[in-house]
Amino acid sequence: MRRAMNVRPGRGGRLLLAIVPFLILAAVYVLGSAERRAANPNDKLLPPVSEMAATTSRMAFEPDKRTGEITLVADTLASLQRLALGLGFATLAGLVLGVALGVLPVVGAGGGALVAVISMIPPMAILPILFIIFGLGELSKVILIVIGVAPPIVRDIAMTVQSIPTEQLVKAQTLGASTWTTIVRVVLPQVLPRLIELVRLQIGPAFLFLIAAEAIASDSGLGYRIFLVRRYLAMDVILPYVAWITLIAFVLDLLLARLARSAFAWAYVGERR
Amino acid sequence: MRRAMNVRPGRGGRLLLAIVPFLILAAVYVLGSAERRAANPNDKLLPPVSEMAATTSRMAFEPDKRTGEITLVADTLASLQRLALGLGFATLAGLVLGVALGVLPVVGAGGGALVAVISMIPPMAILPILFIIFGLGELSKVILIVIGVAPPIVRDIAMTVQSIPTEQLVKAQTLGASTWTTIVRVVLPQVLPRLIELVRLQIGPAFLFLIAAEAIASDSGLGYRIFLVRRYLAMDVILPYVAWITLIAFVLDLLLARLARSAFAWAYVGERR
Amino acid sequence: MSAISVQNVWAEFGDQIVIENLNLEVASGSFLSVVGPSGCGKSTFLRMVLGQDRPSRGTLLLAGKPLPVEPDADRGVVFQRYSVFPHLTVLGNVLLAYELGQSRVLGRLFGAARRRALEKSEELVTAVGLGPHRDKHPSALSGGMQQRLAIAQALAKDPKVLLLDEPFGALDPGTRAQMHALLKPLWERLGMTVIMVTHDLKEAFNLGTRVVAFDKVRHDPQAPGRFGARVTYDLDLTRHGPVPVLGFPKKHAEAAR
Amino acid sequence: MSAISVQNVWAEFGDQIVIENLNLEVASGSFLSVVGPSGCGKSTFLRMVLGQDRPSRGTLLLAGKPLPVEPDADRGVVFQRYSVFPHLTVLGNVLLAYELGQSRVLGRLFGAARRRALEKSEELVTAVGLGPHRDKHPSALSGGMQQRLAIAQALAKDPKVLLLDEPFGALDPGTRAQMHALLKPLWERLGMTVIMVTHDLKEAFNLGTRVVAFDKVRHDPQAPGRFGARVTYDLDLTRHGPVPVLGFPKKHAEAAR
Amino acid sequence: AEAAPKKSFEIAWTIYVGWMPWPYAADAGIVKKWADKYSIEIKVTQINDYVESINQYTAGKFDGVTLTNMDALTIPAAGGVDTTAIIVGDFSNGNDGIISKKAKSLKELKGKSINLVELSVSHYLLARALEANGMSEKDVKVINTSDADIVGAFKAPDVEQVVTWNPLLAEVKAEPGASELFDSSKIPGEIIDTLGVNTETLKDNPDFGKALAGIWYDTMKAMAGAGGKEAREAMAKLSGTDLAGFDAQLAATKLFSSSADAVAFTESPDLVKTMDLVRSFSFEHGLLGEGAKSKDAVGIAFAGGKTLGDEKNVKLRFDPTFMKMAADGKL
Ligand SMILES: Nc1ncnc2c1ncn2[C@@H]1O[C@H](COP(=O)(O)OP(=O)(O)OP(=O)(O)O)[C@@H](O)[C@H]1O
Ligand SMILES: Nc1ncnc2c1ncn2[C@@H]1O[C@H](COP(=O)(O)OP(=O)(O)OP(=O)(O)O)[C@@H](O)[C@H]1O
Ligand SMILES: [Mg+2]
Ligand SMILES: [Mg+2]
Repeated sequence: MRRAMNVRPGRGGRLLLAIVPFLILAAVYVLGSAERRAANPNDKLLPPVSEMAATTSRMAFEPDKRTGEITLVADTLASLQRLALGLGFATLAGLVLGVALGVLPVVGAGGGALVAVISMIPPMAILPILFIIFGLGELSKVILIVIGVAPPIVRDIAMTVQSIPTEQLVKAQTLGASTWTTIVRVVLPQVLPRLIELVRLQIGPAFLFLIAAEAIASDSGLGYRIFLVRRYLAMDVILPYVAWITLIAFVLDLLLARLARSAFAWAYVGERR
Repeated sequence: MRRAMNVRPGRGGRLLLAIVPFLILAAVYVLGSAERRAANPNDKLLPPVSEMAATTSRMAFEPDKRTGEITLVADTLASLQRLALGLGFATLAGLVLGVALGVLPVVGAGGGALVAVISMIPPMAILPILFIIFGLGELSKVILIVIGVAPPIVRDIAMTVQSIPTEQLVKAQTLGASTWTTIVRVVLPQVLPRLIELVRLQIGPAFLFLIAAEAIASDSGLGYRIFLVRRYLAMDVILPYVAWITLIAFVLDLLLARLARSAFAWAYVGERR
Repeated sequence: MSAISVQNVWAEFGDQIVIENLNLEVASGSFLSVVGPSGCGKSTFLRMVLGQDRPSRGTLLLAGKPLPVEPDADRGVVFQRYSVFPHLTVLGNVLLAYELGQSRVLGRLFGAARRRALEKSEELVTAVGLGPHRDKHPSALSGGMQQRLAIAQALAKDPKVLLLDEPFGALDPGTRAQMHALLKPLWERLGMTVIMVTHDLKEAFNLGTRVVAFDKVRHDPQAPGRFGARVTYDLDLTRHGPVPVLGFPKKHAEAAR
Repeated sequence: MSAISVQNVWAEFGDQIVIENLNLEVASGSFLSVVGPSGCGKSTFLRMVLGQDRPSRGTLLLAGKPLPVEPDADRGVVFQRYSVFPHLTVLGNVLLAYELGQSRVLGRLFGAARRRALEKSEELVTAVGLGPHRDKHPSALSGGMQQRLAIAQALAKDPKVLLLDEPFGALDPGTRAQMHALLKPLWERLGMTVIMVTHDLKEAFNLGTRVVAFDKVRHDPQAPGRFGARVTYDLDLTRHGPVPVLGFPKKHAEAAR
Repeated sequence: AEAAPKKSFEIAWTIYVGWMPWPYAADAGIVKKWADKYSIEIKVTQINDYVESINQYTAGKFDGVTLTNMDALTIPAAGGVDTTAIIVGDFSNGNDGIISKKAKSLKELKGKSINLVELSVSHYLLARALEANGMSEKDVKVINTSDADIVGAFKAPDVEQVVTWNPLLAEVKAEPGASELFDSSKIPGEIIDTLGVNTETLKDNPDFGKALAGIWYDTMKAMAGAGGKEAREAMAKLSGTDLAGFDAQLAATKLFSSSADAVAFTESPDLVKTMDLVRSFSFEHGLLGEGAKSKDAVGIAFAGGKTLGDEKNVKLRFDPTFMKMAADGKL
C-alpha cells in the first residue's frame, strides 16, 4: 500500500475526480427541487432546471420589450465594465502602494498602520457615505470595489516585497541600482506573479462589492437584476444569474492563472503538480 | 545621500510617522463637519465630534429605555459571538480541507475545482436559500460568515502546503512517517503561522458578512444598529460604530499577529523589520 | 541484505535526457561515492534510488526485489538543502526521527519512551557538534550547522540504505572530519549501504569503498539535452588495499574526471 | 586605492557577541582569504564590509575614508545563497549588471548599448561555463550552476572590492579550478581588493595573498554567545614567495585552526 | 439661500404602486411636456433602495423624492432639510399588512417575534395595530428584516409573522396557510405617500412646483381615462408585475385621482391628528435625532397656517398650493 500522499491520479483520473463532486451537487438540487414542487406546485425557491432554462433563454436571447436590449447581455456588460474599472484601479493602487510600503522603510512606517486600519473598515458600513460623496453614478460603484479590494492587495504586496531575500536587494545595490531601478528591475518583476494571484483571490470580493453597490443604486447590472427580482424570490432568475456570475468569475480566475503561468513561468517551476 | 530603501527611521520616528496620517484625516473631518454645520445647523451627514461623543457615551454607558440593556455593549457582544463562531468554524474547515487538498493529490484533484468554483459564488446572492435551510436565526448568520470566509482560507492553506519543499515531505517519509504523521508533525505546524495570517486577513471579510447578515435580519448587533439608524441618516451613531468595528477588527488583528509571533517565532526570524 | 541493482535506467525530463541507460550493481554494505560535473544528474540518480522520482525507463532493485516506489524508513537521506524542519529546534528535529517511527497516531512520544528518545537525540546532537545550539531553530543556524543537523537526523533511523547529496559541501574541514569520523564507524557497524554524491574527490575516495563518476560521453553543443550521463569511471577501492586518508594518488583523481 | 581598515569592530546580536574587537588592515589590491569554523561570524564580517550591516561598535575605513554605509557598485558580492535573480534568465542576470549601472530611469538598455552589454554578458556567461544554459532560469540550474552565475554577475561590474562568501563551496573541483582561473587574472588585472570567506583551506591558500582565521579565543560552555570571534591566525603569503598550488604545508592548515 | 433661478431639477423615485406614475410620466413624455411649458428641465431617476433615495435627497443630491409622511418627518425634516409635501398622492388602504402563518388574531402575537423593516411604516402599522388591541410593542419581539429579503424570510421555518407592504405583501399572502391579521385599511389616511420637495428650491422656483403638479394630474388622467389600461399596464411592467397584480395593489391604495380630493385630504384636520400620532411614534423610537428633547422638536406646518411642534423649527410642510392650482386649472 502506498501512502495516501504518494498516490497521484493520472490525467484521466484527475478529470474524473474533478467532475464527480459537481455531478453530486447537481443531483442533490434536482431531487430537492422535485420534492418541493411535489409539496407545493407553485414553489419558487428551488425551480426545476427546465424552468430555469426557459427563463435563462428568455433573458439571454430575447430582447426586452421596453429597452430593446437583451437583458442578460446588457446586465453583464454593465457589470463587467464596473468590475474591470474597480479591479483595475484597485490592482494599480495595490501594486504602487504595496511596493512603496514594502521597499521604503519610511513609507512602511508611515503608511503601514494606516493601511492596516483602513483595511479593517467594513466597506458596506460606509456605503451611505460613499454614495453621498461620489453620487449614485458609476463612480461610487467603482470606488466601492476599489475601497473593498485594494487594502488587502496593498498589504499582501507589501508582505511579498518584504519576503524577497535581503541578499537580492543588496546584490542589486552592488550592481549599481538605485531604489528606483531596484524596484523596476528586481522587486516589481518578482511581485507581479503574486499580484496576479491576488487579483484572482479578489475576484470574489470584487463581485461581492459590485453586487452590493448595484443592489442599492443602479439601473442595470447583474447585481441589480438579482436584487430586483429577489423581492419576489424569483429564484428562476437568481440561480441562473448566480451561476453565470460564478462562471464569469471562474473563467476570469482561470485566465489569470494561465496568464501568470505563461508570463511568469520562472515563478511556477517549483510547483509539484 | 543614502538610497531611500536604506533609510530606516528610528523607533521614535516610526511612531511619529505612523500617527501623522491619522491626525491629518481627523483634521480633514473636523473641518468638513464644521463647514456643513455652518450651512445647515441640523446637518446629519458629518456630525461634529462633540455630538458623536455625546451619542457614543449615551450608547456606551446609559441603559436603553426600552430594553434596559446598554446598547453598545449588547450589540458588541451579539456581534462578537457570531463573529467568533463564524471565524472559528471557517478556520477549522479551512485548515482541515486545505491540508487535505494540499497533501493528498487525490483530494486535490477532486476538490480543487469544486473549492475554486464555490469560492467564486457571491454568498450574498444565495442568501434566500441559506434562510430556508438554516432559518433566520443565529445559525444562518454564522453560516454566511463561514461560506464567505472559508473558501479563501481553504485555497490558501492548500497553496501553502504545496509550497513546503518536497525535500521535507520526502525526508519525513524516510524517517518513518505515514501520511497522517507527516500531516501532524510536519505540515500542520508549518501551516499554522500562515493560518493565523489568513484569519487576520479574513477579519475584514468576516465583519463584512456579519454586517450583511445582521442588516438582513436581526434584533441586535453592530451591523443591525448601523443599518437600522441608516434609516434616519444618524451618522452620529454610524460613524462611532464604524470606528468601533474598525477598532475591534484592528485589535483582533494585532492580537493574532502577536500570537503568531510568540507561538511561531521560528517562522518570523527572516523578517527584516 | 541491501544490494542495489540499477538496470538500464533512464531519466528524462521532457526532451532533456539527464541519465542515459545506467547500469550499476551496488553491493550490500558498500559505500558508493558518486562524483561528476555539476548538472550531470547525480541528484536525479539519488532521487530515483530514494523512490522520490521514478526512472522513465529501466528497473531498480533492492536486495533483488523491485525498489519500493516511495520513500521509507529503510532509506535515509540528506539533501543539499531543505532537509531540516524549520519549525523544530535542533533537538526537536532529531527527536522527530524517533517519534515519527514509534508513534503512529500523534507522531509524539511521552513519558519514558520520550525520555529514551530524547537521550539518544541529545547524544546525536552532541556528536555532530551542535550541543550548544540544541534549542535553536534552523533559521538561527549557519548553513553548515543546518547540514550537520540533517545528517544527525538521518542517522537516527539507522537506515539500511543511506543516501547523501553533497552532505558535507558546506562544512568547514574540521567539522567535515568530525562528520567523517562519525559516519564511517556507523556505516561499518550497521552495515548500511551508502550512496554519497560529492564534489570533493578526496572525500569520495576517503569514505567510499567504490567511486563512480557520471558524465556525458557524447555531447551535442547545439542541443545540450540531447545526450545523458553514464558511468564513465568505476573504481573498487577495496581491491586496492587501504584507502589513502590524507591525500590520494593524483592519477585517480584525473582518471575519475 | 582601496585599502580597508577595520578598527575595534564588534558585532553583537542582542546578547550574543559574534565578533569581538576586530582589528585588521587589508592592503589595497590584496586577496584576503577568511577561514574559520562554522558559525564564527565570517559572513557577519563580510556583511559589515559590504555596508549591509553596521558594526555595533568600531570603525570601518575604505581608502582612509569611512566606508559608505550602504552597498554600492564599488563593492561586489557573491553570497552563499539567493544572490541570483530568479525571474531572469542566466543571460538576463548578467545583463542586468550592465543595465542597472547605465540606465538610471528604466534600468534597461536599448539598441547599440544593449548589444554591447549583451556581448559582454555572453562572454562572461561562456567564461563561467554556462554558455549552453544561457536561456534557462536559475530554478532550472543546479546549485553549483547558480553560484557560477552569481560570480559572473558580480564580476560584470569590475568592482574595486569584491566580497565572496563561500562562493565555490558548491562547485565541483573541475569547475572550481575554472573559476579560479577566471577570477585570479581578473583580480590581478583590475587591482580589486578581494575578501573571500571559504571553508576550503587549500582554496584559501591557493587564491589568497593573505589568510586570516577567525575563531573564539575564549569559550563559556554555559553561554555560547558570551564571547565573540577574533583573528586567531594571520598569514601574509606574499612574503613567503610563490604560493603552493596543488597542496600546502600541513603545518599551515593546522596552525590556522 | 441661493436665489439664482435653477433651470434643471432632479427627482428620485423608488418602486411602489403609488409612485409608479412618475416613471410612466417620464416615459410617456408628460414630464417633458410640462417641463418645456415652464422652460425647465426635470429628470426623473429611479433608485433601487428606498432609504438610499431619501438619504440622497437629504444630502442635497435631488430636489425631490417620493416618500411617506413618516419618512419625510424622520429623515429630511429631522435632518434639518426643510421639505414640502407638494403632492399628496395616495394613502395606503390595505397596501400594508401583518401576515402570520399560525396566528389568527393579533392577540395571539403576544410574546412572538415579528419580522419587519424596523422604523419604517410597517413598524408604525404594527404599533398602531397593537395599540388598537390593547397591547404595546413590549408584548412582541421585533426583528429587523430588510425589505428585499422579507419574502424569502417568510419561507424560513422559524419566521412566523411579517409586516410588509405591496407588492411584497401580495407575495407573502400567497404563501399557503398565510393569513392577514391587520392591514392599513383599518387606519385609513395614516400612511401617506407624497412627493417631497426641498422647500427652499420650491420657494425660489415656483415653476418647478407647478410643473410637478401638472405632470402628476395629467398622469392621473391618463391612468383613469380611456387609455388607462395601457398606462397601468406600462406601470405594472415597470414595477415588475402584470396588470392584474398592479390593479390588485391599486385596489388597496386610495389614490387621489382628482386634485380636489387631494386638497381636501390635505386641508382636513385629520391630517394634523395623523401627524401627531406619527411624530409621537417617531420620537419614542428615537427617530427625531439625538438633539430632540420632545416630540415637538421638529415643527410641522399644515394648510392654513396650522402647526404642530416647534414653530421656529418648521421643517416639514403640507402645502396644497400647487394641488389647488391644478384643481383650479391655473397651471
Ligand atoms: N524537475 C526537473 N525538471 C527539468 N529538469 C530538471 C529537473 N530536475 C533536474 N533537471 C535537470 O537535470 C540536470 C541534472 O540535475 P541534477 O540536480 O541531478 O544535477 P547534479 O549532478 O546533482 O548537479 P550539482 O552537482 O550541481 O548538484 C540539470 O541540467 C537540471 O537542469
Ligand atoms: N541576524 C541575526 N540575528 C541573530 N543572530 C545572528 C544573525 N546573523 C547571524 N547570527 C549569529 O551569528 C553567528 C555567526 O553567523 P555567520 O553567518 O556570520 O557565521 P559564518 O561564520 O558565516 O558560518 P558558516 O561558515 O557556517 O557560514 C551564528 O551563531 C548566528 O547564529
Ligand atoms: Mg545535485
Ligand atoms: Mg557564512
